[in-house]
Amino acid sequence: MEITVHQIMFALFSAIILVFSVLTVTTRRILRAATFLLLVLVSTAGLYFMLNYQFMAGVQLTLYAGGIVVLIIFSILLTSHISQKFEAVGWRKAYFSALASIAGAILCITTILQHKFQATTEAAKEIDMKLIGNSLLGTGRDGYVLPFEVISVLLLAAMIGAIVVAKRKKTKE
Amino acid sequence: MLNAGIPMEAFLVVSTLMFFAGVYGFLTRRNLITILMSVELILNSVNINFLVFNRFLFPDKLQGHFFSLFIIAIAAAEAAVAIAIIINIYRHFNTINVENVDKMKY
Amino acid sequence: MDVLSLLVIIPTITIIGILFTKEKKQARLVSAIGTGMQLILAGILVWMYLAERSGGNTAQMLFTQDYMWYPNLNIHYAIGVDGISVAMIALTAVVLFAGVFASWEVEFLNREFFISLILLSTGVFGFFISLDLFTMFLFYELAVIPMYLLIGIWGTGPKEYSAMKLTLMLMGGSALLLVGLLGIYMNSAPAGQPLTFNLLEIAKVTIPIGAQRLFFPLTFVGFGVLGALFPLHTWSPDGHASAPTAVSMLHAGVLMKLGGYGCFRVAMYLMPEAAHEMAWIFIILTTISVVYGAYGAIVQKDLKYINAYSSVSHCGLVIFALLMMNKTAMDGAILQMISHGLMTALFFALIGMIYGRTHTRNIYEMGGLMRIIPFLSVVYVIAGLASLGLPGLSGFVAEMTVFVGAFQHADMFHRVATIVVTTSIVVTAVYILRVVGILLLGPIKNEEFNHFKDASWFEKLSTITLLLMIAAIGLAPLWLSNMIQHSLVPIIQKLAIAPGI
Amino acid sequence: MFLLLGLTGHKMKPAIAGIIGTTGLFISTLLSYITAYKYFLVDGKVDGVYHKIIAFNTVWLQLTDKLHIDLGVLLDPISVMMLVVITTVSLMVHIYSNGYMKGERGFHRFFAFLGLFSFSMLGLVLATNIFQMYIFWELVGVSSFLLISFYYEKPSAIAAGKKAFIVTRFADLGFLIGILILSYFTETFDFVTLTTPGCPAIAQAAGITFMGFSVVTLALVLIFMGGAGKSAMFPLHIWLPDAMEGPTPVSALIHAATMVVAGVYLVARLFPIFALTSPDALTVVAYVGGFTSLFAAVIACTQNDIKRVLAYSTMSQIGYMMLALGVSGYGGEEGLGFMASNFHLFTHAMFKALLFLGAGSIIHAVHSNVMTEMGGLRKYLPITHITFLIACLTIAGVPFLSAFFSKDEILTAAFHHDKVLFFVEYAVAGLTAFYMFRLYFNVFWGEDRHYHHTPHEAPLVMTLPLMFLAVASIFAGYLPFSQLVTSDGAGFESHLEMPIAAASVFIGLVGIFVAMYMYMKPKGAPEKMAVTFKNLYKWSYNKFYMDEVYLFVTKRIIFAYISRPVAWFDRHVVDATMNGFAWAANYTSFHIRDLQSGQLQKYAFVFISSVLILVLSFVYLFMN
Amino acid sequence: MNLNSFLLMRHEIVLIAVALIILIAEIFTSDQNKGRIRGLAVILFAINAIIGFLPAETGSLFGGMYTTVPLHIVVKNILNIGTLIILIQSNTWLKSEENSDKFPEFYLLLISTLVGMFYMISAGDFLMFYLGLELATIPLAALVAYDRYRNNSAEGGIKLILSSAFSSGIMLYGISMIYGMYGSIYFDMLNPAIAMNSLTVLAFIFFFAGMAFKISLVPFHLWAADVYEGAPVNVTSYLSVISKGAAVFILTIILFKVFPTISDLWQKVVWVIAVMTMTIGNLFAIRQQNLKRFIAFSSISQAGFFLLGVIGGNQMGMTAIVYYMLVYIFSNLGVFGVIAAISNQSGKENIDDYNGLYHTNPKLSLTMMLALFSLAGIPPVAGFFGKFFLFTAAAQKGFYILVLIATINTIISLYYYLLVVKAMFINKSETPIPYFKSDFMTKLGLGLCIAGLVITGFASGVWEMIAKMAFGM
Repeated sequence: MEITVHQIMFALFSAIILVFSVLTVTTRRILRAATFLLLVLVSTAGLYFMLNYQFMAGVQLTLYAGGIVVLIIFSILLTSHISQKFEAVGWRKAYFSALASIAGAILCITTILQHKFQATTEAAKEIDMKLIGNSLLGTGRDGYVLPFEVISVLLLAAMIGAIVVAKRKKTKE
Repeated sequence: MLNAGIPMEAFLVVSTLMFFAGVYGFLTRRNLITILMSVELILNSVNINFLVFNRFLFPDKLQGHFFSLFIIAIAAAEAAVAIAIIINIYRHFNTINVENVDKMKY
Repeated sequence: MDVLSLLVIIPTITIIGILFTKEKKQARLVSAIGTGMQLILAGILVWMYLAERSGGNTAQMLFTQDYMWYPNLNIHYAIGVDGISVAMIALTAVVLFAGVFASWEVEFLNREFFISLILLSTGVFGFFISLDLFTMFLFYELAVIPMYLLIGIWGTGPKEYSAMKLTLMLMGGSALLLVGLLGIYMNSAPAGQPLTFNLLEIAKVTIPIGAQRLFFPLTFVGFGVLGALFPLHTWSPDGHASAPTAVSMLHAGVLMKLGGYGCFRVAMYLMPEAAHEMAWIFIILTTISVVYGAYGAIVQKDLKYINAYSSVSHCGLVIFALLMMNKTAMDGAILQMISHGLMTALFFALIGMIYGRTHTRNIYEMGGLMRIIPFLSVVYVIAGLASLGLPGLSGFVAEMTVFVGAFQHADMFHRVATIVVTTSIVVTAVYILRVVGILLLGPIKNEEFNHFKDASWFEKLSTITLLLMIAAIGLAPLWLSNMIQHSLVPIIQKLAIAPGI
Repeated sequence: MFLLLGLTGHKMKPAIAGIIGTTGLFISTLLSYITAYKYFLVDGKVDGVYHKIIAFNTVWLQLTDKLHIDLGVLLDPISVMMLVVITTVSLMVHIYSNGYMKGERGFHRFFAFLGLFSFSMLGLVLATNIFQMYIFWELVGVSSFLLISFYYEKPSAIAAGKKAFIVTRFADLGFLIGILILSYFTETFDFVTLTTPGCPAIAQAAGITFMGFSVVTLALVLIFMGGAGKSAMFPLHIWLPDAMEGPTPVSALIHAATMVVAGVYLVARLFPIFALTSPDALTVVAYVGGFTSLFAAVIACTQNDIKRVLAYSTMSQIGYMMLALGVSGYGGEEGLGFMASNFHLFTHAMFKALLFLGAGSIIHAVHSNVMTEMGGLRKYLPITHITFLIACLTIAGVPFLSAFFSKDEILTAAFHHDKVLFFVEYAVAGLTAFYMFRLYFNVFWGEDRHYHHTPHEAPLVMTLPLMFLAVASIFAGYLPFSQLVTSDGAGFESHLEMPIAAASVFIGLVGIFVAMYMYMKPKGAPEKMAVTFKNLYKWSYNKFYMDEVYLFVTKRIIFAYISRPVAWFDRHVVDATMNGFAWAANYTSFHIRDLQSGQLQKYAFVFISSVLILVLSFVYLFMN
Repeated sequence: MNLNSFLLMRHEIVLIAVALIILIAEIFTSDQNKGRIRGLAVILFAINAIIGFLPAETGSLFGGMYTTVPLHIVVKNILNIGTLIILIQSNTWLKSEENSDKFPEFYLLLISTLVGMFYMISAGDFLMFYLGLELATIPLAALVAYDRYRNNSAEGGIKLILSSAFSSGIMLYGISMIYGMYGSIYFDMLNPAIAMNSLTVLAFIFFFAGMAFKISLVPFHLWAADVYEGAPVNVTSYLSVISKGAAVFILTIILFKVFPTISDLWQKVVWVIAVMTMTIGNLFAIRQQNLKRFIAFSSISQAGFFLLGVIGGNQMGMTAIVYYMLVYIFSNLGVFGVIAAISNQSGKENIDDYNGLYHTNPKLSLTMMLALFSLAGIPPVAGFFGKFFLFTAAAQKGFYILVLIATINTIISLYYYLLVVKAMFINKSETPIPYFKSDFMTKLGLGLCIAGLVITGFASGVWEMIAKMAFGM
């Protein structure tokens, strides 16, 4: 079996994702962690492109990479020194956590690999913006207007919540 | 298909590993913000799952696709509130080390 | 309104009445009136019952009423009485009445005291009139829980510990019971027909033997805890010792009877096959209970402990007799319940009164009370004699019926057990006389005791009421025995149909 | 017909004063005499046999379909005889007590108890069924307890009462179990049914054996145990001497004349079953009786307390009666022992009551009941002296006094039945004469002691009963008992067997003379004797240490090795287990608290590992 | 699809409307008049609750994403009632100085979480379910951290939001697997398709863990105690009552609607979890001193009792759950009402502080006692009936051992409830909480609870109504 470009791309993205995922959760410098996270998220967007989900890839880049990571970096700047290095994780904690994670990963992966997913019988659909738009505002089956509205309530509530929590004391002057 | 020749399971393995990397991070990181980052990793891996399934197995409906879309939105909202609280914590505790946030126990 | 529901309604009204009282005197007056009415009502009920029976009404339960409560689960508020319940109701009314007078001088939070006391009695009355297992269980728990406050607030000694222990153990019993009842309910009707909690309905079907094997012990032990079944009796000494007078009276006198009553009315009546099969286990336990309680009582120093152990012994006899499953023995068991109820109530009343004067219950710190408080002492002696089974008092009638009945059992094992159990009468004599000897007779141990006054009018009223009942049953037991035996017939029949071991 | 139930009224009567009590009893006595008169003489025999008459019977408690406890009145020769004995002695005691108890605290109480006792005793003898008998048996026990502990501030009196009650209660346990066994197999309590010769129920039950014994024998032996308890047979006798702590009239009434013979009465009542079905049981009765009479007589020789001497003498005499029953056969001549026993019961009641009342009179005068503090009283207490002497002579079996006849009948019966028992009884007759006269001489002869005040004769209310009883003691022996009270109701001719009578008179006289030699004038002979037979004396003086054995059993074994461990076990094992559950809950609660560490990451760790464990276990649970 | 069919979503729409009115009112009222918003909010909410009772149609909307059946309506109404009581109870607390600048947000956040729950209840697919879940969680975290001036509050908030994010991550992983295997997120499509295999087991358990987290079932409960303790009292009551009740109900309907084909599996899981939850919750509760924490553990163990209804897996179980939810709302809110009243008055939250309370504040003590007895399942208060029916439901399926364990656990729970009763009635105190007069709102809130406790049990109509609805499911 020859190695296709896609396979190479996949290998690349996967490698980035895996390596930087691990680095994100192990590095002792917080800003680096944020950067690594960004890399992971971007490579994930790459995967989405490979899957032909351009819209999702775009959302991933803008919302995740652009929004959340920036938010995180801001808060890091608010709460930490950039050069701050964490103390090493206590070995017991690291050991047991690693054990749990690895065991979990092995368990999940073996289970997944054992399982025979039903092969697809459906024709692939070209996903264009129009379809996405229609679906998002559709009211029938596979229409997502209700979630769309609900998430707007959610965002509103989250916003209010964030404000309530983060609001400073009124100065009593 | 752009993904020709790549088995679906490979994606799933990657996402699962990412998932558990996130879990590991959640379990070990000291800084509340890095914990939040770990959560993002977890959610991200789930997103990959949804999209992969959608693409490989059920391409004619966009259920997985939209699911991950909403997950991203929610992740954002969650992050916003979480960060607000973290900042609040920082004000009270003057640290955001998770191990110090244990005033209530037993 | 039917007469039976009135039994529950009057206490409720009394409670509400007490809520509106302002003064201590009013509160106890209202309680006295309420319980007095209850006593009269119980008397009327006995009379009505006898009238019905002599009028030729042979239904198993009289005065039945049935209101649908939860149609969906087929839970009813179903009530009715037979001779046994009538007797128990009368017992309760008497003890309650005496109890109110015995606690005439409760000062601390007296409204609350009477409310809890009467609430407890409501549970008891409700239990005895219930034909529906659900309502029965409801009233059962209702009767148990006020004990906690009654002991905890108004008790003496390590009252909090005792109250907690008593409540938890009894509720533990009811936990088992609940499972048992649910098991009965689930098997209460053949497949396809609506399940029922109604006692009489369930009695018509035969619960599958497999289910019986599972639920009989649960139900029996569940009730048995309240009946002080060895080795689950340990709440009894502590609880009784710490409880205030009226509560000890009501608890030992009546509440413990709920256990015995439930044992045969529910466990044995509905699950006769398993009852036959497992009787031997419980016979051994109760035999131990009877002898053990009696021996345990010999060396106690605290008056209430003595009486509590004696209750263990006597209540053990109740269950022992029930397990013999013949008419005479069961008749004896019920007589024993009533007799023990009366005399133990009397005992506790007296102990309370003595304690109220001496402020100690340690028998070695007292002596010669006969000279100082002759009335109470004489009553104490009579109660003691009743307890050790003197003919002419109720204890004898009950015990002899039990012994003769139990001995009629064809099985050698049962007869040997009976003989072992009869030895308790000697031991009983030993501890009763020991107490009487140390406590009442002999020289006066403490000079201060000379100032005591003998019983006041309400104390006399309280004790004499009980005494009269004890003597009445002791002298003319036949009417009561007949009333009980008649009502036992359906239960015996059901037990008899079931195959033996 | 006989209105005997009117007697029941007694108990209800609070006996506010002795007069009421006495009057009441006087009426009962009259009634019982009338009854006896009508029963024996007016109604007389039918077909040569005294029939059992059920005067009155009502169901008191229905037990099973066949078993029911009745309350009723059964009249037959023995019950009528007992009726006479009880009312007579009781009346005497009532009268006597009016004087004796004068000024005592609780005078009413005393009469109330006496009334209760008389009522119970009458109920006992008139019982139509064995359960009624048991009922009154218990009541008798209680009233005895009450009377013994009459001086309730005296610890020894309380202890004695307690002992009496508990020991008899223990014996009653045997009685009860006996009843249970008997009734289980025969399905009746009724005396008439049970004692009809050849009763089918008994016959059928007799065939059933248990551990090698006929159940009837077993039952009868157990029932006899009850009787032995009440009648103070060895080894259940220990309560009787102590019971002398009660007021003396009580001793006279209960512990001499009436209650203690209840055991004899019980055996007599069930005699047909004993005799016809279960000779083994009867043998037990005989030997227990024989042994007790010897045993008690030996002890009586060494006691110093006059009431105790009398108490042991009572035991000894009752042993006689038991023995007589034991050696008796059923019907006609064979039933000589039965007749003799009842005869002796009758005479004994008279003279023993007399002895006790006399002793009471002495005590009343001297304020002591220790023999060594008495002496030379004959001058001070003439009436008492005479009557006491008559009684002593009677008991010693001096010819032509009442006991001479009854005792000789017993010896005759024993002689024909069992030579061993005969010689035992023969020896006892001698000992009896000896210890009675030891008592007599010590008290009424010998030197004067220093009394606090000069002893004086008791008032008339006290001496009158003495005199009456003295007369009765002398002449009771001339009643034609063999015609009236026999095992089968039919009369027979009894006659003295001269050799036996002569021998017994001889041994009695020997006893009297030995006593006279030793005690009439103080010569130190008793001390010498005591030294010579040192061990025997010591053992006898200490009542063969029976009390100690009992104490050991009760205090050491029951208290220390049963009750205390039970109480301990209850607290520290059963209760501790219950508390243990609570403790375990708390303990666990404390030790799992680290689960809730407040550390977010630990929570997450628990979370994820729980998920994984669940997955792992359920995947493998379901895949296999 | 027409306008009328939107009325199916009446509950949610009215709630959102209420929230918006409050928001607008906040914007347009001056600082002096802001206090009136409290009254307005309560009144509006009361109106909302009443509207909820109007007869409604049933059906589904948005291609099955939103469904409503009578039972949903009942549950929503019950939650409405509970929330109303909480709003009434929180009035006093919101009046305090420290909350003056932000109390309208309290209403907004609370109502939005309720909306989230309603959507969860009515969800017809996993997406709506997930959105509802998050909507019910994220603002709640803000509410927990609402009390800005207390460390505990912030700590509770962060613990809640992070662990809920973690748990929803795990749950989503499970959902994604289910989607991967069966190709749909719609419940009605999944229902027949789901079959037993190891990946399904894995996915189910991941999903279940997420739900268990929400209900705070052992061993996914650890956040609960800390969060409950940290949160302001009224938020705690909301968390432990409304949030938990809704989650239990949702878990049940999802188990019934989505996973009936693998009921063998989940019955076993639920069995294990129920036993652990009841027992461990109780064991922890025994030794708590802080009443909020105490109630936190007690409500953990109560959640275990709910599972008895879940495991029954039939209408009876469903009815029992809903019924018990109602009872539980009244009982727990009764307890919380008292705790809140006392906490507002004196700031005391420890059991020892309650010593001798009966002598100074008899009515509060009695309310507390009744509510605690109801929690313990003692007649004649409603808790007895509730528990009994739950046990019946489990027994009906033959889970007798589970019922036995549960009944034994009620004894343990009775023990610690009695400890509080003991403190109030029996213990003596040198410095008891002095007598105080509660304001109208507190009285109203407690009065409603008491009435509910007393009436719910004896009036069998409540049960019958729920039963009828449940059978319609």
